[in-house]
Amino acid sequence: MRYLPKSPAERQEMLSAVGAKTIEELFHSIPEKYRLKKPLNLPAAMSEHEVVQYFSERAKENSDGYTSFLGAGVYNHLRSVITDTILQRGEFLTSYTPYQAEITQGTLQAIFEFQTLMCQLTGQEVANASMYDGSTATTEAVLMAERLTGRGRVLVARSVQPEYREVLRTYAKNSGLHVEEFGYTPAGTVDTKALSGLLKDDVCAVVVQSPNFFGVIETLGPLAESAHAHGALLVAAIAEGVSLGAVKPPSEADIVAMEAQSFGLAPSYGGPYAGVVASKDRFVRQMPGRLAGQTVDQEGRRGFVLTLATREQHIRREKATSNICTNQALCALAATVHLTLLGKEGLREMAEQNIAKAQFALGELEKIPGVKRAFSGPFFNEFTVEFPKSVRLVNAELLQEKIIGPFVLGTTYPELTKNALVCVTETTTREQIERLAAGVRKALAA
Amino acid sequence: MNEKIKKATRHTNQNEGLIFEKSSPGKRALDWPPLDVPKVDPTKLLGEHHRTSGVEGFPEVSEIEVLRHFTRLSTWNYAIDLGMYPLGSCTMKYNPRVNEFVARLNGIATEHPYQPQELSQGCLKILRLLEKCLLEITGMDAVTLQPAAGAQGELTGLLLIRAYLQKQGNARKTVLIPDSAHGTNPATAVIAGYEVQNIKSNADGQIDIEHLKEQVTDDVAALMLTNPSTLGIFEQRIPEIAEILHKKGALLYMDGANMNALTGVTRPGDLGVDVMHLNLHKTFSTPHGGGGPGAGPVAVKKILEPFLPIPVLVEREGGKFALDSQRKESIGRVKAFAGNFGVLVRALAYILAYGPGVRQATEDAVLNANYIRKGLEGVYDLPYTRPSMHEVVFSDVLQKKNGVNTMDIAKRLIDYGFHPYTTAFPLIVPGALMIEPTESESKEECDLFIDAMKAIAQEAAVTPEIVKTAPHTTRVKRLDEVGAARKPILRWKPEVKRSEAAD
Amino acid sequence: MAYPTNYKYSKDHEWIDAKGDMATVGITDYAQHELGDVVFVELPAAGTKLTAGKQFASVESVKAVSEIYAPASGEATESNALLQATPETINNDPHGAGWLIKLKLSNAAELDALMDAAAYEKYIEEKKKEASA
Amino acid sequence: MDSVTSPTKVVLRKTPLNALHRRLGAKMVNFGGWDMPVEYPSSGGLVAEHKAVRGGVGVFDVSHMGDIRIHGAKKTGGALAAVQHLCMNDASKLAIGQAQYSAMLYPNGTFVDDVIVHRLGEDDYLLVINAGTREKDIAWVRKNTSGFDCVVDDLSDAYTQLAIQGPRALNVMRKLTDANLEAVKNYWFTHGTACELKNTLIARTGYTGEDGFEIYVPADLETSERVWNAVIEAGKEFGILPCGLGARNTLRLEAKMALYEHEISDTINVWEAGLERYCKMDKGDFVGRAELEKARVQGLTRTLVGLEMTERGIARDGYRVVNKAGEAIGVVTSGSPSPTLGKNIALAYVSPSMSALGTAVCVEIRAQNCAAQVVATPFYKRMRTVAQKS
Repeated sequence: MRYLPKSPAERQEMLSAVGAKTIEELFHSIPEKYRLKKPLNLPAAMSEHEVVQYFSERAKENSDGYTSFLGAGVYNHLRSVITDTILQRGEFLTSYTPYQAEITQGTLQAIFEFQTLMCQLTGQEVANASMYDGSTATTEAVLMAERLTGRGRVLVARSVQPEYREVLRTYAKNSGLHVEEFGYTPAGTVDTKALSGLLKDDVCAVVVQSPNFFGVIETLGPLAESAHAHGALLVAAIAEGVSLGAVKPPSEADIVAMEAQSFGLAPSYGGPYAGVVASKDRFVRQMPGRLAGQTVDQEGRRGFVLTLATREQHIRREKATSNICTNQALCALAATVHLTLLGKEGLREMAEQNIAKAQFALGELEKIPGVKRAFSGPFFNEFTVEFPKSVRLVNAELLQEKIIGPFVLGTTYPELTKNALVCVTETTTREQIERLAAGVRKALAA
Repeated sequence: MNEKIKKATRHTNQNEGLIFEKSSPGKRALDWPPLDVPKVDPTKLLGEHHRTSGVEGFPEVSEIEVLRHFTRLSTWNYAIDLGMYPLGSCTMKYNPRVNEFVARLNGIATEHPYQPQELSQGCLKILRLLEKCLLEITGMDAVTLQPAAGAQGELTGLLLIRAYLQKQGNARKTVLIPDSAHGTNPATAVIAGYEVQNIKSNADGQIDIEHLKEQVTDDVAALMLTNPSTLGIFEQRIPEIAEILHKKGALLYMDGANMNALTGVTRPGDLGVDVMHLNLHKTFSTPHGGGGPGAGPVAVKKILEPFLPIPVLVEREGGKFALDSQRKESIGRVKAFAGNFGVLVRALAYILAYGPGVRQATEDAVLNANYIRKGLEGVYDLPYTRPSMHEVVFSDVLQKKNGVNTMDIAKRLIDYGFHPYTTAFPLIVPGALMIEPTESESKEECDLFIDAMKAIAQEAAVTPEIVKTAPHTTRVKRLDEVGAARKPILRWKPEVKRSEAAD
Repeated sequence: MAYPTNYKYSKDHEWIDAKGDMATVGITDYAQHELGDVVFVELPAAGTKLTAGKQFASVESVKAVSEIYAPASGEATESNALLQATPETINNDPHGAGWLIKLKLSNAAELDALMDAAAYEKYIEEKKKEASA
Repeated sequence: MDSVTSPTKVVLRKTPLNALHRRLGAKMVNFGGWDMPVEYPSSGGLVAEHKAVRGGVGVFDVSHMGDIRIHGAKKTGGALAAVQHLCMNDASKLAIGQAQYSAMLYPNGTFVDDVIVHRLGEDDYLLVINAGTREKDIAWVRKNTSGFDCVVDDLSDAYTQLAIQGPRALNVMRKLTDANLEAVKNYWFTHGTACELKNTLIARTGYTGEDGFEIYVPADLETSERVWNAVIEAGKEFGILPCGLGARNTLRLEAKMALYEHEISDTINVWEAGLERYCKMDKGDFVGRAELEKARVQGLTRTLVGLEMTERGIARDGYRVVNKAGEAIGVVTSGSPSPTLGKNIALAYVSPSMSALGTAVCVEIRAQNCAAQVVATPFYKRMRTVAQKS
């Protein structure tokens, strides 16, 4: 087998060295009757070429050749060759969690740079080394608020990514956390009246997303104020990080939970991505996840270590702030390299291209009789339109045109079956947008 | 010329600041295709929300600088690609590059989780085949690929147990965890809403059955067992343990962290395990990448299947596959979208490359561990002498006499060109040296490792100070962790120049 | 380091210096030694009720968290602010400037259950023997 | 050792056995101001002497060594306190009749000299010091014990000191003394009648890496020569040979025993010399302790390693050690062919990054880089077996 560096002779030599006649002897501590007698029933071993062939064939059975207008939490942005070149360096790819700081300074400094970039992006004071994804980051942010306030009620806006809310519910179920939701206004922003109705002194956190699931940008200042008025914390979820290149950072929020997929990570059918939790310095001891810190070595040289480890499971055991032992280092590295490539100007230009294309797309669709913008609030690169008929039917027609239509809000918002969430990024061309408009026109005429 | 210990070596050392310190306004590393739609005025559209001047403090550098910066950083890392990485219970094995290649294919990396399922059959077939392989390897009945890592797999597993017991009318209170367990187990149990009760290992490092019998009451929901244990020892009486639990209506959870010792040799499902998680980034070679991403699928017996997290992969008539989220008994969603698909692809690529031959990998892993054990027995103290599986645990008592502890030896190992083994774990072995070579190491590399460990034992006896102050070959010496924790610096901040400060 | 003879000591290595129903509480030199460099201290706010034998604070070194148990019951009247900025004070002066909280005793009789300096020093000698054994 | 082969100059000091050495036709040299035998052609020379000690037995005149006695004055405890203050090892651990390897340090943690401390009696100690540093040592001891309640006597000239070394040393000594030598373990000593001399100090110590004894007898010429001859006579059946400083040096080098001005000096500290096993930081304060504490935190900048030449050439004291790139990474402190191993060996200080066993280095020998590698030390370790009964 090509991955195994031993000749039969060497195996024999090593066997006799350990004083065993057969390899079987090494497994004698496993009761005989439980040892497999026949080989596992797995597909026959494949050569490298065959492996590539198998996956290439599967790839052809997917959406290759289609144009997509999906976003809803996963975004298709430009990715640079440089990012992947760095990612594929074995020293990053095949290294473990940097516990041995002296020989993992590369990973540690990259994480430190990641934490810095995330702070600059979100306008927060401290950011962790990343967690699984946006959904778990949002959940961890709420659990953090629970620890900080010692309260058990959390209020979540329905305009937060539906799967984020589902994950929160799964985690909340057994930690005695009580999750309640509040709605949205015709503008698409959170319903502050509904919120203040629910907001009492037993609430640990108010959770909103911006731009929210409908693409609408929220005004966080007042939300933070009313939350604080009741001793609660404001948790802001960010699903589309690129928006922060043009939209004011959520500095008013006490905790920010961000999905970093937009920064150089492929959609990859749902993962792996990288979540981030960012917050204020004074809350750092209750932050979940890894933290890289700057320090010096015996000779006074700058170096980096994993720090405040006493929050973590391998020391706190049942008292840990979270049971997560890993971060998504490689995904965080991708984001770090990608954002470094973009730089200050690059990210701003990228964000503004997204705005321009989204505005153009909305304009094109609004020209179609019966199609109208659903929410009046300002948006970034996603917006909601209402069709005169069910979005499913429209999308079915679009598929004929090799177009993957917008996200069907009806799937999670029964009241919005005719509403479609359209996403346009810098990767979408004018020609593709015009094809979408033409397709919708045709579908509605049909 | 006779250099017995070939690996004695220097660590690469090239200076490099933080990327922010290279920044200079006007430099750029990326250009955009020209905008093909009318320009717009963001301020007019976003109003008060507009971030007019971009992100303050973001670096401005050129492409070559970015490439060099991160390439230099990479040279400061140790990695499997450079040599043996014997971290106990981490299974740092070779990460085949074809796995990286296929995960990046167009039509694999480019797929959106919300695209129509009729346009996702390729992805779904991949998931189905991986499920089948994992079920065959574990001997279980059903599996979910959702969890993003081992820890989340554990949580999922416990939530499944809770849901199952809840349906019988009583979720119960406590989860039993051996004192040798990894710290994640107790942390997870608590998040799943259970109290933790430790159970002792006996002198052999095995679970004390008599003691266990007393502890399994009607309040016990499950026992979380790592097998082989973190001592690298197979829990021989596991079928008996399962029986004791089942009699009391409790379930047996197996932490599959050490599955690399069992794959193709025995199946947890046949041993009476009810639920277990696998670490694809360990046993199935997906790269650790400096600490993630991973994937922690959870395999279960029939009784737990109704509670699996959504979405569940189902086969529809006509051989079409679909993701089903309409399952009323499900514990719900543990992660957005369809799991860490990219990681799952790599794991399947690994399994396909081996096929049934994967047993050979297990055999080599166990052979390597025992070979190293033999080579170092007597030189280092072996607290538990039962047969080793895929890893071996020594202790530093012999070296302690000269004030040298396991961490010192680990750091000195760096000077010999190896990554340290796992130190000070499991907790039941004071001053543990936990060594897991994996099947990826040749006889030569194992010999080099043994030589290095012997050389260090020798130094610990004659000149301990050189060991205690190691490593000496790295670009930074031991770092001040105390200072880092007392006054945390967790991000870079621009230093305020006098001129600016003045005006 | 000498163990003040006017203090009382608990088996969990806390000391308590009582004057009337007011007392100062800290951890012993032995404890800070076992713990290593202290990097963070978590103390209860004034007004918090303490129960003898129950955890009321935690002290962290780089790689360990230690729970501190109340040597006597009562109400915390003040916590040592100095420790937030310079936790190392616990290492440098455990029996003095490194005190944790001031406590209003609710039942001074509880103190009788504690060890005096001589008894405590014998107690930790035993501990050390165990460790070296 | 260059110093050994350099021609005799100035007025050199002589041991009571000087004339005898010359009668034996020994090759004499200046060693630290002393006129000493480097080898005895009559014995067959350095290598033969060396092998005699490793395989049988040899006798050395080491009367040039200094002896300082420190004993309590009015109340007891003063001497111990003084020795504890002076020396890095823990003298309080010594039983009467026991000796220990130790060293006197300067406040900065470097070496005044290495010494063997013998506990003669209740609060009564004997420090055996090197010849080359005698005056310095004695001055240092007086200066640093002034504050202590003890008496310091310089007994250096009172004794003729003979070292009987080798696996057969025990057999030889048995014939010379009534003392129960089996009871005298390594680094212990006793007093007994030897060569009709009552109450002779017989110590199971040495500087060769072999089992052996050192005896201290009155320094008058008559007694000194009588004892020497008695030893030679008693050793005949075991093939005893008179041995010179040449063999003494190769023997101690193989055993990695430090030589002042080479492995240890006033510019080298305890950690660098790898002698931490004899330095008891936790025994309480002593001269040099504070600085050693600091040095430990700063970590090592050089460390003493053993080298084995893998190419032809003999590394000598002072030669540069360089890495593959030719950059200087250290310096040789002692070097010589090893009669026992049949290889060229050396001790050298190198940067810790080059200290791993097996590390390949070069030694610059007359502008030529000869390959060598770091090897485990001591180069030679004797089998711990007692000499067979005869």
